[in-house]
Amino acid sequence: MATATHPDTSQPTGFIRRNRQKLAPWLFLAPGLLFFLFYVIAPIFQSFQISFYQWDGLGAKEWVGMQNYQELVTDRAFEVSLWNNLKWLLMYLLAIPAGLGIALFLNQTVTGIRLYKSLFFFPFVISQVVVGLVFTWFYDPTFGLLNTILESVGLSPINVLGDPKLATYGIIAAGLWPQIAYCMILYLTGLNAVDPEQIEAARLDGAKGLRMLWHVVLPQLAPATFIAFVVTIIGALRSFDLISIMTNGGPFGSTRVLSFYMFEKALSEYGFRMGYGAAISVVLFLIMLFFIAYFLWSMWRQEKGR
Amino acid sequence: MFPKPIEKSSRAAQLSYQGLLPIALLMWLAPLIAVALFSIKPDTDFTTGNYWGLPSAFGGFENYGKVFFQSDMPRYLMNSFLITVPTVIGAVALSCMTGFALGIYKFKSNLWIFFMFVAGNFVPFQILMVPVRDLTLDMGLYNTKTGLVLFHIAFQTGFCTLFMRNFIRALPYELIEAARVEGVAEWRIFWFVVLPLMKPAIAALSVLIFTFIWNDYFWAVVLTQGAESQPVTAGITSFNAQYRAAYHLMSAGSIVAALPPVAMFFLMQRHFIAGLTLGAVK
Amino acid sequence: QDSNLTGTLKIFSDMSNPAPRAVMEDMAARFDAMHPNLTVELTVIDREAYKTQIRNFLSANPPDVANWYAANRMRPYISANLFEDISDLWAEPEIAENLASTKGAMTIDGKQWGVPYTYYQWGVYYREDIYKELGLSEPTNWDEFKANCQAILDSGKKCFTIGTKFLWTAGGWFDYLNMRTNGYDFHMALTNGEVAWTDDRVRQTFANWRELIDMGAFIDNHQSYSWQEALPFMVNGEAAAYLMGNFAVAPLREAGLSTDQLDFYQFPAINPDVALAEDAPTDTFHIPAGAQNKEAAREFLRFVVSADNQTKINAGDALGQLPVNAQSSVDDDEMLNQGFAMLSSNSPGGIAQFFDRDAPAEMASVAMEGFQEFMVFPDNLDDILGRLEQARGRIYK
Amino acid sequence: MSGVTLTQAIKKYGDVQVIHGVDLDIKDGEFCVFVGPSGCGKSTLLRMIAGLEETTDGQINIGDRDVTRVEAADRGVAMVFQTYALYPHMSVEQNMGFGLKMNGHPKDEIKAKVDEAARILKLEDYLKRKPKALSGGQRQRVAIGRAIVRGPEVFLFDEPLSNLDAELRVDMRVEIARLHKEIGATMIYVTHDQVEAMTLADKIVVLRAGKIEQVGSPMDLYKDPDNKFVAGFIGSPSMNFLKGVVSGGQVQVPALGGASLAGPASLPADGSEVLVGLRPQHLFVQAGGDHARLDIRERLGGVAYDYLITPDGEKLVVETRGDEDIAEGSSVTITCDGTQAMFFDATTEARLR
Amino acid sequence: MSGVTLTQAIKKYGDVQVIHGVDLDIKDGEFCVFVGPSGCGKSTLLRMIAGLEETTDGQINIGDRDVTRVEAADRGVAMVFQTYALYPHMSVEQNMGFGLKMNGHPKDEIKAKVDEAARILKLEDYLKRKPKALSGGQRQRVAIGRAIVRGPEVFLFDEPLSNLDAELRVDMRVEIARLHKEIGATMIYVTHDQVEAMTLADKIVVLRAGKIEQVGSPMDLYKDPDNKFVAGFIGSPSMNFLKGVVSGGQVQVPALGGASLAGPASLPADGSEVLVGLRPQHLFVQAGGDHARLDIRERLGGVAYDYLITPDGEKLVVETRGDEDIAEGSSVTITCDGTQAMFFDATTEARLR
Ligand SMILES: Nc1ncnc2c1ncn2[C@@H]1O[C@H](COP(=O)(O)OP(=O)(O)OP(=O)(O)O)[C@@H](O)[C@H]1O
Ligand SMILES: Nc1ncnc2c1ncn2[C@@H]1O[C@H](COP(=O)(O)OP(=O)(O)OP(=O)(O)O)[C@@H](O)[C@H]1O
Ligand SMILES: [Mg+2]
Ligand SMILES: [Mg+2]
Repeated sequence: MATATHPDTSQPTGFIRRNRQKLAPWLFLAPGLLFFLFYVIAPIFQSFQISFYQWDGLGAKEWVGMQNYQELVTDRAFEVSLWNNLKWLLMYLLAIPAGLGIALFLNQTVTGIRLYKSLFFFPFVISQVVVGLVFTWFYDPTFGLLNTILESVGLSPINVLGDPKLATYGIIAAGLWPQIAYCMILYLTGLNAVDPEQIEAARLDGAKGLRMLWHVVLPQLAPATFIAFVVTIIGALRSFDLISIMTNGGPFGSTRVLSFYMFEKALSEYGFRMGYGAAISVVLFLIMLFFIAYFLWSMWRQEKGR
Repeated sequence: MFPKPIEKSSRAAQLSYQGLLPIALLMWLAPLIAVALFSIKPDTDFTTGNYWGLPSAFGGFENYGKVFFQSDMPRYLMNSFLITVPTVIGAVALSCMTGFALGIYKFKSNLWIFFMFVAGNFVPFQILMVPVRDLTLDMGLYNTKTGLVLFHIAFQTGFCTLFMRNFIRALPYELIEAARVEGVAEWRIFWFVVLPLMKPAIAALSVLIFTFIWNDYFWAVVLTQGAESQPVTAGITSFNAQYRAAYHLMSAGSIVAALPPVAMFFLMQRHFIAGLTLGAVK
Repeated sequence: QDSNLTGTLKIFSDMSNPAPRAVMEDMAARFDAMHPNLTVELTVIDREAYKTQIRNFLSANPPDVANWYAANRMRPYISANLFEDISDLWAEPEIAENLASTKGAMTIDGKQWGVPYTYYQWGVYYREDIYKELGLSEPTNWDEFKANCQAILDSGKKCFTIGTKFLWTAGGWFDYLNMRTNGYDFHMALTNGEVAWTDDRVRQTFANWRELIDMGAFIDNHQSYSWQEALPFMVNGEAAAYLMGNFAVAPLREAGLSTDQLDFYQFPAINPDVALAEDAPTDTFHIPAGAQNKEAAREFLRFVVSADNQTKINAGDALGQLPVNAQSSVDDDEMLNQGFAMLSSNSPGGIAQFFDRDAPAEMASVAMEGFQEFMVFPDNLDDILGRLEQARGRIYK
Repeated sequence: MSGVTLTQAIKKYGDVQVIHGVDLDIKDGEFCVFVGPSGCGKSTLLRMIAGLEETTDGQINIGDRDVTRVEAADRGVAMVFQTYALYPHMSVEQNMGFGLKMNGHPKDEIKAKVDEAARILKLEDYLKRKPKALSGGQRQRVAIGRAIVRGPEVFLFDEPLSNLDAELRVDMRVEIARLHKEIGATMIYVTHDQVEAMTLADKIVVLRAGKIEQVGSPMDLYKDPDNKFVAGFIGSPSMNFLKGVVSGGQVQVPALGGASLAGPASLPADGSEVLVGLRPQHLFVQAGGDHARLDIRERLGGVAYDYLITPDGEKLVVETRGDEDIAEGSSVTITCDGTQAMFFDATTEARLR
Repeated sequence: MSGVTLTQAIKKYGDVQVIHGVDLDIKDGEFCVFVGPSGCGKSTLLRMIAGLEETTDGQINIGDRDVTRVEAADRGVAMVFQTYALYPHMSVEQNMGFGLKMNGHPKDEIKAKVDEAARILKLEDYLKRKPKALSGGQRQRVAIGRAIVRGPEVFLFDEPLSNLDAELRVDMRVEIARLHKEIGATMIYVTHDQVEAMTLADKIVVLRAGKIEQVGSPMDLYKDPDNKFVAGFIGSPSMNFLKGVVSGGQVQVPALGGASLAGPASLPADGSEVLVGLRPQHLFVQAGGDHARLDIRERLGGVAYDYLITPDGEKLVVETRGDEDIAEGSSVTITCDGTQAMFFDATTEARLR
């Protein structure tokens, strides 16, 4: 082999060539980063700022300091929203065991199981708007499937979405439907990755059924559980579509959550309080920050662990 | 494999499992099946109170015909495509680059920038609502598909970056080193080496983002109005306003609105699930 | 023919239900035809959505003409300088004379901000056939009203259908009960924040309301329905009447109720000492401050309120409502005639716009939510009133 | 009594039969090693004994119990997996005690047994650690410990050392041998490593395509293989096979310059082909001549391997101890220790004795 | 001229120094192998030469160019990775031609060079295939081909064969040797495999903890190591080290029953301890006696290794060729070939010559 093809480096090279390793990442980052800073990061801080103003979104802003927050403390609707958010958080977590249950049920290799799995996953793909509509009809007090069933077994009909005690749970149930499907998929893939030799080892060790699940399988599904937890929490805190479609916050505001309430306050038919809305969203953000921090922290640990 | 494969248990257990599957599925999808059933019922069934019986006649053509020819649904569908497709392209393109930068290069602020993307992705987007709406108004993009697309791209970039970066991280780093030793310029490494390898990730992400954006309702309501720019999720609500209590039409409309992501899911199932579990966040 | 107008005239309209939509499209077409050099661009937006979107387009991409509502609902846009002051139009004798009755509703801070194009009466629409069957007649006082209701209930039907999912329907009931109990002036004082919600007179209103609720006069689960979703109860004969605006007539007829099945009566007196007052909401056209073609817009407004046009668009086969121009004629329609007669001769107390137009937006939203709650849980009254009072303290500064 | 006996054991996956009627008798306390090329069914056979694969047909006995249809957990066997299969979320102690805990043994008994096993395997210092914090060898020891703790009658190992690096493999191999001596249980061990098989086994079972080719002690197989497959499989570097022609009770080998070797009694008719097997240490090379070309000489210090290519293209490996320096690429003469040659039928590949 | 010279090369990761001032001179055309225990810095050093790791301090020259601060792309070196690092989406041909294409060489020139490399590596039949469709050995050949095509001055290999199975490894080793002979470029090769190092190298560099222990030809290192580390590292099984005591110019070794070995010139004072190194093939065992206990005998067929434990707990490995059968666990006598013994200082571990 005769000719060497290395570039001649004896001649002086330009700044860019010498520093391309340092410059390159920034050039690649620039478009995405700018976009993101502009549309996501900056607005977060703007929201903080707006929350100190009184503003109807039309005219001039008026500085009111902490007044919006002070009002939040006494605002019953805010309190209701906060409690509902808590309900969402807790109830939504049911999606995790339920998803696991279905995943275990479906984790077989009989013919056609693939189709079953994808059909079970169906609700997740559908827009929450449609899910909301579907469940509204499902709950409909006059002809809804739910009451038809209740009547057929001799129970008295209930108006789920009209009852302030039940409405939130009714919406959560609708939200759980796709969320369970989501968790199910996470667990199905998680189960796929479970080390079969460990299962066999445990089988030799005499672990069976639930004990096997608890002692051997679940620990291995920890990553899936973690992801399911994160997405479920986020889903719960972001819930908006369903409430807006199914009850529009009612009856008399009993199904509001923070994300809906802030929209109502800031942009809905009678809402002209951008500052107040921003204050609500800041509270929501701070709650979420808790989970974001937890997530980043565990990601950071993983990164270090590499 | 856990639980124990059913084919290793008794014949009776196998049969009852096989029997249980469709029943469970029916129960699970009952609300949807009801809607599908609604959508092919003639309207007389609703006035006569035949909600849950079999359709007295097949009214599918009529109902879907109404949806397609006597409402704004086709326009909304078109809008959805015009919003979703550019968003998918934009977000994927941007995040390929950010993912590459964050996944390949070592520099001081790398992890911090990455975390910023991740954190931004998890933010409750309501906190962005007021400023973003304002911003869009100021730029004269309110009630344009462009305004919606730009925001979606920016917001999805957070998630996509998380996804792409982790994917690129999992690629063998030697490939990049090999190319560097061979004297290949950085952008060419990106274009010729990394990008082709990211095809599965791009596919997965594309389907995922497609469904996310297609199903978005909140931002559609905040940033657009009216049939000239709203996507189908918002369209379905005004469609419903138009055909209030006409359940057969509303069902047909809902099904039409839900169909594209469902079709996407079935066509690209493998990618879709890969996307969910790799990026694993919405 | 004034053909100096050039350019385009952008109109945003919320007249999205089938009948109003046709009217609006027709008006735009005619106006377009009248001005050959002018192009009219009409955008019709869903009525509910329009309510949240108006503020966006007023500041972002204002049209030349936009629909809205009278009274307090205009206020936010006026204080934000988003509506054009058109006092000059109102100074023109043509308008000043013929539209005098609605001038008050269009005036804020002594200026006029838009023109009305229609208004309509509220009242009780009922199933004439059911009343006949039960031997009932239109009530003229509170006791008859309740007695009728009891009779209907005894026959296994509900007296009133209503859908309170979108709150404002309950506002209609409150308007009437309060105006019949305490009178127009008190009602206006209340919506203007001058009276405490915990006032005994307010409580009296609710006490009257409660009588109906306790009887079970309203359909069950009304909090789950929109006003349209509540229509079938009346159509199917499960409920005998509906307190609504005149716009409900069209869908009721369309759903199959014939003229001898559907009739109308004025909400009867409760307190004989107060004069009868009515809700008659006025729908309006405005010129956004940022409009491009204000000259054409003004011309369009003149066109809308002209006597001929008013006659035409409010006809029974069009909007089926009442014209605002004194010179135009009311279509010969059973409901319109009754309504017109009622508003012009039998409403000595005054004419209110509607709860959410008379009260500021925020108050309206809090209050109507309270009404809805009261209709389901009347026992919560104290709590509700306390809340409203607290809101009043904050909102009216 | 806890030997293992297989009688006509058969395994089918659907229609594919992977174990073809295996008969095997492993005595109590014996160390039995399964070897064979990849895919020959070693793991499958082991897992059938463990009860992790159903036996399609035939019978498996452990001691005098017929366990063919008994659940894995009840067979009294313990298994050590190639990937260790440790529970990653449990400490070493918990890993080892898990089986006993699942079977409801009291806490202090578990502790005693775990401590004892840890002592045997020198794991005392690591009892509280998670598997992640252990080296490969330590992990493998924990896996063995987990097996020991349950005090099974039979130990099964499926390539337990193949994930370790060369050095550790040697250490662990010696340790397994010592363990066998110490606890004396029956052990069945799957490997594809020559050295492990030779050094550990009391009895080697050579499998090919789901059938047993030969069973015997390591030296038996090395010195007296039944067929070419076993001869080539046992011993490293592998035996060289040269073509030979029978001629007058002798075998002429062209590759050795036509040298004649004394054949065994059962040689086929004159003129028929046979294969001559010669181990690398029984061939010798000298510079000069034209038997073959020295392609590469690999010098490892104490020993060197010469890679030769004969004119017909046959490849030979010769083990050399001396230091003579023959240039790579030069021609050489090959001689052999004819007494050590083995002969195989060219078609059946059976040993000619 | 394209040798490689390192002058006081230093690498730090943060505060941790992993390469401690390495001086090394690799001649043009030389085959240099880096060996050393895991984590000693072999890969790091190689990657510093490649330009994939920044050099913290010191200087690296390729030929007469100072490349210390030159980017990898501009150093004119080619590297072959342990994992092959083939671009999975390109065919073999494209993989090999990629570097040239990216640097703007004309198509037919690329084709010619790729064909030439394919010929050398016998890859002609696979040019259109994707890497996935190749066996491990073929992939490694493609990786080498990719390096060849660019005609670099220096080839770098980082454990190129360790992902291959034993048999293939032998083949590829032979092929790399042949390749070096054929193209004669400078090659630097990292491995932890004894045999590869011994058989391929012109020059072996033994590293320990970021420092060079010794540089020399394979047989030099084997026969004349500078210190105990090198002596123990080179040769397999490793050299045995026994404690000895200097006494009158001789070294008494208790483990050998107090046998005295003739020491070298530079022995320390009488009574001081030294270490005596003896390779396994220079020790001999006889039944009876009390020098040591035969712990385990590993019989591999042609050769056997006896693992002995002396009464002090020292462990010895002895290579045996004969067939005598000494029972495991019995006591034995050890003798040695004293002329082959090496001596090391007990504290510095330096060789006493
Ligand atoms: N679940 C299965 N379904 C079908 N065939 C299988 C299955 N498991 C193994 N086999 C087949 O059975 C045969 C024996 O496999 P087995 O794993 O026992 O081989 P092995 O000797 O252990 O090989 P290795 O040395 O590679 O581990 C193989 O041909 C394999 O393809
Ligand atoms: N990126 C890094 N950051 C910190 N320390 C590192 C890094 N890379 C390597 N090291 C350390 O440098 C030392 C040398 O590593 P190197 O990979 O060169 O070893 P090696 O000799 O190639 O080992 P092996 O045979 O296992 O490949 C090790 O102690 C390692 O822990
Ligand atoms: Mg196997
Ligand atoms: Mg290395």
